[in-house]
Amino acid sequence: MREITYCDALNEALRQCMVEDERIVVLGEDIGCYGGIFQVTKGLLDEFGPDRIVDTPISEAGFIGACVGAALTGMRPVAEIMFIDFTTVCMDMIVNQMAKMHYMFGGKGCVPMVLRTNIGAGRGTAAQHSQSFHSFFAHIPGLVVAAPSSPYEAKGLLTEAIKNDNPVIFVEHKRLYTTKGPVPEESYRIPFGKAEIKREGADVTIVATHALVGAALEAAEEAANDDIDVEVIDPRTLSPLDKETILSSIQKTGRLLVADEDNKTCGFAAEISAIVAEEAIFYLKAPIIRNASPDTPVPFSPPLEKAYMFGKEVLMDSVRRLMAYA
Amino acid sequence: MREITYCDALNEALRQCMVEDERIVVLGEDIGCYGGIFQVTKGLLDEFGPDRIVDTPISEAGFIGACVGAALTGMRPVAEIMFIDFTTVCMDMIVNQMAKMHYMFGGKGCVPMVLRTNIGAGRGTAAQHSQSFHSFFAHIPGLVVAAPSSPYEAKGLLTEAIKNDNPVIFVEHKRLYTTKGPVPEESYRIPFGKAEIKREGADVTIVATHALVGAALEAAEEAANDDIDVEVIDPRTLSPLDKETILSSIQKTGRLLVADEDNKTCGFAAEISAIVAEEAIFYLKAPIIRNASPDTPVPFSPPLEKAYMFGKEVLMDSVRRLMAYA
Amino acid sequence: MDPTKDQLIGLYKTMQTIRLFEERIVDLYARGEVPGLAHLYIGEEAVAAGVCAVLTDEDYITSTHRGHGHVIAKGTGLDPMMAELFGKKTGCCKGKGGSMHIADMDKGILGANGIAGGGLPIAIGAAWSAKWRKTNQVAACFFGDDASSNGTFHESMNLASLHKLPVVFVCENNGYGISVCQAKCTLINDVASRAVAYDMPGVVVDGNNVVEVYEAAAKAVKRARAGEGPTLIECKTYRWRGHHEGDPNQGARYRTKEEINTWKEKCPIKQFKKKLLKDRIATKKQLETIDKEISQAISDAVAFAQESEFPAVEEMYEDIYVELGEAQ
Amino acid sequence: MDPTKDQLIGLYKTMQTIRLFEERIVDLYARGEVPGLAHLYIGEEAVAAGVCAVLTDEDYITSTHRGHGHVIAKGTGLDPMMAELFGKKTGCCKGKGGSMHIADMDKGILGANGIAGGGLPIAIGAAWSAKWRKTNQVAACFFGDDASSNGTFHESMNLASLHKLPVVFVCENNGYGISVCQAKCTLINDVASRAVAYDMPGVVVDGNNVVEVYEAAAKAVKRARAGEGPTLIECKTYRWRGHHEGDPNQGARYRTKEEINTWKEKCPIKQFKKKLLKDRIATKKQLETIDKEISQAISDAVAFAQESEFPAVEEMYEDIYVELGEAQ
Ligand SMILES: Cc1ncc(C[n+]2csc(CCOP(=O)(O)OP(=O)(O)O)c2C)c(N)n1
Ligand SMILES: Cc1ncc(C[n+]2csc(CCOP(=O)(O)OP(=O)(O)O)c2C)c(N)n1
Ligand SMILES: [Mg+2]
Ligand SMILES: [Mg+2]
Repeated sequence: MREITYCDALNEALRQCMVEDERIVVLGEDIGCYGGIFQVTKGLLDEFGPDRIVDTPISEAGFIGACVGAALTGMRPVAEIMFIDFTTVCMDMIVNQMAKMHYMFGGKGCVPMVLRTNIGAGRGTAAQHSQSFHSFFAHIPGLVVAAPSSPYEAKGLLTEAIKNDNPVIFVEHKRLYTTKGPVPEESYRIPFGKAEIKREGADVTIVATHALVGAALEAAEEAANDDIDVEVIDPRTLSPLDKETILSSIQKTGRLLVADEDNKTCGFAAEISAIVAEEAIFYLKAPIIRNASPDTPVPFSPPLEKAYMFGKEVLMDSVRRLMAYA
Repeated sequence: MREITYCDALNEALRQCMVEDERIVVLGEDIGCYGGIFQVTKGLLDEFGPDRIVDTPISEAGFIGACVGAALTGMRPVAEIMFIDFTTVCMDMIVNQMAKMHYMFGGKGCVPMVLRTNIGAGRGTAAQHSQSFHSFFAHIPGLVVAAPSSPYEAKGLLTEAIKNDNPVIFVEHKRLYTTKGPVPEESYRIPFGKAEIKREGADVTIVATHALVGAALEAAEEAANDDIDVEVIDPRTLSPLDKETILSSIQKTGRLLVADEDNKTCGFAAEISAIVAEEAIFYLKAPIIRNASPDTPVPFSPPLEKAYMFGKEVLMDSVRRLMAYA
Repeated sequence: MDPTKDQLIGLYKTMQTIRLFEERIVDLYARGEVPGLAHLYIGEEAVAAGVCAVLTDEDYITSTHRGHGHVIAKGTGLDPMMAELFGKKTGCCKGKGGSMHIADMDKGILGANGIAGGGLPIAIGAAWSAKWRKTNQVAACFFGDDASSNGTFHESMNLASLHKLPVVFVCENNGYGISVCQAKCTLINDVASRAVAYDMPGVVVDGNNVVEVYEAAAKAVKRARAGEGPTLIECKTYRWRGHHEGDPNQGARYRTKEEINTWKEKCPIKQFKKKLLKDRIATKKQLETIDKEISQAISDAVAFAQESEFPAVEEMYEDIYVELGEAQ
Repeated sequence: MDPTKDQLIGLYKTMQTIRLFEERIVDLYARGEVPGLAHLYIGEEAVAAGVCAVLTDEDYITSTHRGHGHVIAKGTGLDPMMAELFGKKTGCCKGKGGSMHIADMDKGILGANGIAGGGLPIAIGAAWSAKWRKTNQVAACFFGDDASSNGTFHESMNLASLHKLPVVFVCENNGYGISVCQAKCTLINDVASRAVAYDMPGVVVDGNNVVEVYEAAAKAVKRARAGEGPTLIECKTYRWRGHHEGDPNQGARYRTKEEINTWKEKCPIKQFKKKLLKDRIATKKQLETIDKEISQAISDAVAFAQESEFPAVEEMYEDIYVELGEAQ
């Protein structure tokens, strides 16, 4: 199959959906002639014109709220918030409006909109442009939270997000934009709430998100050299969450590592750990390890930022620690 | 000792600190002649005048940001956000400014301010006035998160919050405002990061927050009738968190129930569970149970809201389930 | 754009329905039948009545925490409204929303809103949607004087003017936030004067004069439908009661009896009634008949609400998400 | 309030220091020595220089993502600044902040800010603090034209005017957000015209004329210190380079070469140099000497930064909280 980047996969999903459905409009800062800060909307202005590809001023509460109002009334807006850090300036529109309207209105009216944004450190952009607090959105009932880990997931999940009637926080990952992978040309949807077992294994389960799925697969390869058989599960959506796939994996392996780039405290890794501690504890042969970002703001200085991040080596180390328990 | 309400305890802490230290100013909506929506600031306007007790318009980002700027430059502001739900309109000022400045500035400059707010359902105020997402603030490095469970804690923690040089999210609880308890008249500080064992016990550990501390103590009484010996731990601050007290309790009891009113998914209960699953799993005789609010917006209808909430009965039921494991 | 005779009678009916509805809530609230916070609209009826009279069922409104008046004026039935306030399953929101979240998608009511200033971005979105879908619909956006201090005011006004969105911003200036008077919120006298900052027309009207409100709204709606963009209308008015029922302060700590009484004399309904009689639009008897019918309808609504069932506890877990496969 | 001879020379020095500093960053960035996003100030030097010249060391500023100019003009040493951009332990923020978070509490610099519009509330807080502490300090708040669309603009302007806070709002209008031009952000031409919405004076100045900026700022600061409240000064200017170094678009997708060249001809430094020579404030030779000294200081700063050490990895975990017992 043809290989394209995560960025181009997202772009293709947007383009294909927009061709099909006139109700889709895209709003955000610099998404027009600039093509989006990470080039995800490249070319869309030329193809669909300024009525449907709308560059906005720095008014995130205004335009995210406008998307809520438009979605309620028959449109299907897709908004881009340049970095997840900036969702804080429109948090009321997300948490109190977008997420809750369907419920507060007693099931009448729905908010079929997508808020695209991205997480991740590693670009030297320090504490206000490198955060990963996607777990907060999983914490808020009413939101779908998608977390694509590869170009294939990027396209399929974004297509689903656009066609789905629920409000979706679509959390991309900065370092993945330029990674390549096989992506079908035709439009396809990856259903929400279905995890994917990226690799089967019998000894250790790694539940990984975003870029850490790739790191987990690398770790699994390396572990295989030591005869450790690692299973890698990508939840793909954090909410709804496919608990069953995770729980049955634990029944098999009895060892759990959760790898997620959000801060450790009260993050998504805590949730997976807590679910297993609540529902499958007696299958466990070892403590549950969380590999998450340290509870510090993201530092600027290159060596500190490097130390802040983690990948295959840290996961490998955790796998070995888990295997120390018979 | 004299008994006063949680509300009056907070009021007394504010008053005593303000008398002592001119740098303390209070900002918020309707905190002046109205005395605050829950009457916590009653009488302060008369005592300290409109320069120090400042009623603000509905400009939360503006005045919380102003508190950050004032705190950086020698003042010690205490702000009131009427309901935690409204922190969403000033979330950038909290998450990206207040929490991170000390770190981003390399340890130079500090932000000695307190943001008082409250959580909790039960007043028929539905989805936008009843939330409890305090865990999110514990998730953000750089913030202290205080969670007073009684009038005694209310006064001592607020005094500490005001005198401490760190930015504090001070999370009060709506249903506690009118509860009474013993409170010393003189000023005192409860240090951050020190949990309190509210009741010792050998069979089950309940880590409870806010109003659930009281519910846990009631459950413990009831359990005692069945010869179940419950230990109740009140963390008092969610961040910094006194892990040691919790872990040593688990080593003794081997059974953990976490009771917190935030939504279950990625909430504070998940964090406590995950810590224990990571650091003390082999002491556990039973799964870890989380009693938390359901993952739904808060419904308006009285019977639904009642079902949304939980107290002694639910905790008791969980305690019994835990005791089913030998 | 003068209202016709029928329209004038319509305005009276709407205002009186709001008034009598709210007065009934006072009573029901005191007797503990209505839970939560009921922010009443008594004294401000002319604003909702005047604005909604120039809107069609297809047009949209966004409302506020003080939303009963808007919802009644926009045409939601009293039965589902009252039932919602009681938290019953037959309520507009199946009892899940309550007073601060009443919505009625069939009537274009995109929700009361518990967040002061929260409705503005949603309103411009509905207007933008009408523009995208080329439907000629208009959105009217109600918000309070204090809500205009929220940053969403600025962002929404600017985006609406920039894209010439068919939206009418209606600032209900009753002089207070909860207890904080306008002079403690801003140095300016007229919120409408801020319209210049967005190159948008801004007008101040007597919010207790329903015909004045009607005419200003008619002009603004016409402008909006013609694709000429938004208008900001500021309606000067007053709330008679406390910020919400059960408010322990009931206004006494922050405003004088004299002030309240002055405004009661400017009662929008009393004034309008006088006019109707003087201009011989209606007779006293006709108006009395109308009043009686309204009272009856409200009593019926109360009975409906009282007899209705509460939602079953399991329903708490429904409507969080749209089920997959549900119609788009 | 005309600047003296010395002050004029000072203005030249400041502008030239910013220019040469930024030009050095262009080179260092291209060679991969400066990580992250460097948003350069070239072309806008007159704004920071003119405003900061009327401030004392005790006064405050809040800055933006494009902050190097403000920080230099307010008096931070080039060594710690350059070291910060390199992420070194000797940097103003021990390498933890980088370009977008440079702060210097000793000089009243309350931080560059990665959030567009984030600095406004912080600035009014600093001004409020000065008022509370009765210190006669002033806060100057820099922000971009696009940042003025953020709701924080509205909230901060209103609060500052309401409380007569000693703050000077300085809008650096360079005509663009990142790629979005002003006409796509708002219908109005002058951000300063929004001042009327807050009953505040608003002035437009040629942001490439350092004396004009200086004079407007001097007037505003005088007003602020006299307790008469805030002023909004809009400085029309232009950024020569892309939004940040390494910006793949470098401006080509959204603006023409002609536009860029027209503005280069209006170079604030070239213009001012001409004036200095014409008015015989300085000789060509004197200015050349100054330039050389600046170049040398920048080279020294680069050497300082290069020779400095990176922070140790453990330092990542420091400075999250103020340690208990640390001095207040
Ligand atoms: C963002 C936000 N802040 C604070 C509140 C609390 N609150 C509810 S109503 C109100 C006053 C609203 O005043 P105004 O907008 O003038 O409307 P009115 O009540 O006078 O109709 C306040 C402060 C809120 N609901 N939302
Ligand atoms: C709240 C927020 N939204 C978006 C951004 C991304 N962003 C960074 S700079 C910028 C443009 C800023 O334009 P302006 O305020 O005019 O300043 P300039 O870059 O022209 O100096 C944008 C959109 C941001 N930093 N913060
Ligand atoms: Mg009002
Ligand atoms: Mg600009």
